[in-house]
Amino acid sequence: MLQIMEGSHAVAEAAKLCRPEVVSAYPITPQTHIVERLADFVADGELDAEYICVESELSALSVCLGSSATGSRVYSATSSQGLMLMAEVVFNVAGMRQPIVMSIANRALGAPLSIWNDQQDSISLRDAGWFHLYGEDVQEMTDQHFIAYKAAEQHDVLLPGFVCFDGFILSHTYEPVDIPTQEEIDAFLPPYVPYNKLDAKAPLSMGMYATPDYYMEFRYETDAALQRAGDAISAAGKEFGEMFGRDYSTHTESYRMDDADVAFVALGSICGTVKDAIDEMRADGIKAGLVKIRTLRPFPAEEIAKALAGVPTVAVLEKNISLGSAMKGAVGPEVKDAVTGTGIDVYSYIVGLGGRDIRKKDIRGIAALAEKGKGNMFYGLRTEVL
Amino acid sequence: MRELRIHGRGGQGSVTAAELIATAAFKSGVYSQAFPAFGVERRGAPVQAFVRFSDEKVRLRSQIYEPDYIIVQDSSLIADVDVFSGVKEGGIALVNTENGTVEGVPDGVKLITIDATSLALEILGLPITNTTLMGAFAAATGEIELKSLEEALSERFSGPLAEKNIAAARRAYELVKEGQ
Amino acid sequence: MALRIGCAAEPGRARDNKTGSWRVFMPVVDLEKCILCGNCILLCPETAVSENDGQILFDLDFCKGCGVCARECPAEAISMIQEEK
Amino acid sequence: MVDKSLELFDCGHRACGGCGPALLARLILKGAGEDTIIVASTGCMEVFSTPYPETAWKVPWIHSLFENAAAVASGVEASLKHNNRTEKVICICGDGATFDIGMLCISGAFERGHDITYICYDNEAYMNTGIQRSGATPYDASTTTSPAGRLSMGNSRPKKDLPQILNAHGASYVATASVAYPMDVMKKVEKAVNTPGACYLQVHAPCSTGWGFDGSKTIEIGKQAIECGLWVNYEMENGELTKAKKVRRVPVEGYLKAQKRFRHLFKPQPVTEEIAKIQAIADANAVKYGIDIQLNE
Repeated sequence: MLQIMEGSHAVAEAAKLCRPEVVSAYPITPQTHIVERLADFVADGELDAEYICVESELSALSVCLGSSATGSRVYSATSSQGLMLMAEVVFNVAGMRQPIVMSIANRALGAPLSIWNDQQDSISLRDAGWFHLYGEDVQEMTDQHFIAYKAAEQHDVLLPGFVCFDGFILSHTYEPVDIPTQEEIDAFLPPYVPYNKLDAKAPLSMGMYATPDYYMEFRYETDAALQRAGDAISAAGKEFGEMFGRDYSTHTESYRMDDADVAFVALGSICGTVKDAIDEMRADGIKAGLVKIRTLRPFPAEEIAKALAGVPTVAVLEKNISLGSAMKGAVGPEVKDAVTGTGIDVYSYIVGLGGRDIRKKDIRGIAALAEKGKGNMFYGLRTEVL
Repeated sequence: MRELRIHGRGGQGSVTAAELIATAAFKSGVYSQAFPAFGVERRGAPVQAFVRFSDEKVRLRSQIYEPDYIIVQDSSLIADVDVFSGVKEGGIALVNTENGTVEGVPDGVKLITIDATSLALEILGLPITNTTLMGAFAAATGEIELKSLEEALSERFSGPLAEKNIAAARRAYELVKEGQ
Repeated sequence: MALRIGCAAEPGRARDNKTGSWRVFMPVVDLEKCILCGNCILLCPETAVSENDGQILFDLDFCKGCGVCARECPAEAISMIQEEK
Repeated sequence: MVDKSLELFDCGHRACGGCGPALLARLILKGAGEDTIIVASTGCMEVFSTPYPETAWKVPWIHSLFENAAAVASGVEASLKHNNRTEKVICICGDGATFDIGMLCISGAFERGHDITYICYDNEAYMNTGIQRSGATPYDASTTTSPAGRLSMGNSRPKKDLPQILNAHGASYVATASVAYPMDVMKKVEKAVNTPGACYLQVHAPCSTGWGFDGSKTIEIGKQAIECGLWVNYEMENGELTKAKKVRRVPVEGYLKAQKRFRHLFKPQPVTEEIAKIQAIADANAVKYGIDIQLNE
């Protein structure tokens, strides 16, 4: 049943429905409403979980790691600087193959300090071994939590996942969302069955160190598991669709891509604005389309190549910057690589950093630049202050 | 799609107003979306919040530059902020003011004034104008039904506080209806 | 052997590493002097000393020859001797 | 009860001969028993005991990072608590992981009061990376990052009083021990794991390689530290000092002379004013903890 709710509260509801045994997080804007709501749930007896208030994000994810290794399903949420403070643990959790799900309310990284949205935080950790899901609206980001746990906990995956959504733009927006019931989620997401756990009845050493004789093989295994996570996400997304009518069996979503002359590729909430802009452009005779990436890791290269086949020009909208790189954006080179040899022109456009608003007219402007072959650039710079 | 921009000051409940209007609109049967102009503003600083109403799912995420409606929670803001910026022709500006006169309203924009502060003081005992203005907005625009607004208020507040806020919203609704 | 997920292992495998090969000096106990106090057993960093039926036994697969047992033996019953390998 | 015959730390680990921390690992598990989960930090003990796939640990053991053992242990404890499990949770971490890089996580875990025992094996420097100074390195000890030299007498700062810091967190049991007194270590471990809440145990664990003495002398050096008053074995319960090991104190010279890390205090000639400063540290310890055996006792 649809109800209207703040994005953060919908995420908190989703986390609660997944029945985590331990929740540990450290408050950071714009993630705070999620963890405050979860604290309420625990305080009111609506969620039977240990809620551990920690002194830093480093500890938040470390607590989750400890609990996960002991056999519990766990949950955390963070953003921006918090994710950076966790970074060492982020890599560690993936290497230790703990299926932790963490919400990321995407926010820019300092300096300069910015509390506003872009996706630099999660994108900076795209190589850490977690799968990355990006939601376009409150419904999608809510649903992705259920899918994330289901995929993460498969024994042929056993990897953690980020569920990313744009800070403020989605976390603080009220909009209609369908929150499944506990019975429905219990049917979709069975109790967590750990593959390994700390247990005095069956001692095991976890997180040992590997010499050069083994290290590469462990990294190989983690990469292979992350590739398998793609299939697990699809399978969970398909099953979710069958149960709830919202299908997430694909890692991308194509919007008006038939006969498109220019295709946008984007992640997250900007996709909604892009869809509205495409409708207007189409009405004016400009054949534009969108390939929305829902799963950034594992990177759905084949799916993207298929979606973009036959489109002459691709504009990747990047709410991140890979400082010093040739294309400037982090996602552009991967899209370009996915369509290599096809003659498709791929350009990155750096937009919306640090909360800069993105309007339909900006999307049109970028399409015009791409068709002229101008790209790999910032869009919307206030040149008057430079 | 219709769009509302709310101008207020930190602490006046602009964000809550946006949320409750969106909630009431949703209960009235339309898709709605509410969000604040995310900032670091402290109490007293000018703030904005936004609401979209549509018969279809709202996808657009940009801020609102050409609103159909604005609510100005405090007429003193008019000197600080260009509250009328971009308001569409035929749009409605709902302004809280004691004396009923407002400078700078663009041509083609319908001005509706209400002394929400006095009303709130009288009914709530506090100068918190947002619920009063919600009632006035319902009457001025027809975007939300009074019944849905009352429902939204009773979900957000409880007990006597809910009753008082509903009374304030209803009273403002009636005043604006009478004035039309 | 397949890699254990997450770089984990069950106990027992440390014994694959026969640290006795590190040894230069070897402990030898003089049973006449030994008072079976168990100090050498308790203080061995290698868990390589045990007692069986009134005899102190050194597990030469693992004894690194550090000599803590000899030095801490209150009866001075243990001597460290150069080992011929 | 302490079971001296219980062996839960296996042969085959790669510690140096005569390793104080390796002996301590054995003693801790004898004191704690098999219903125990160990959380390790990165460090010398972690490296010598768990090269994949050769683990020396016969109880469940987990290592995550250098600085986060106390937080990982908090999570382990939370999970156990949620599932009504009975295992005891023990952190075993070096002094670098404890005094320096792990302080944030330790402070958080103690403030939250998790039912864990945090044991620092204190060998007074970063041994794993090659004997660099830590907050636990004693005054004037020469390490690779606090070397003695023409203008340096070694480490210029006294050892941080970490037990007092954790005492100030409200820990119900804070104690120090030394591998030189194994029964005392085992008893204190047993007491700590059976005391509810976060407990701290700091154990002097001489490192022959880092301190510069023959591996056979590990116990002897540990005893000398106690006998001169530079290390004090004591217990604090609910904030109060309840017990301290009394000694007939000897001058600090003997302890210092026995280790290469203090050699610069004696060669080419004794630096009497520096030795006097170290003696003053021992004297202050003696007063603070009341460890001197009086002649009439």
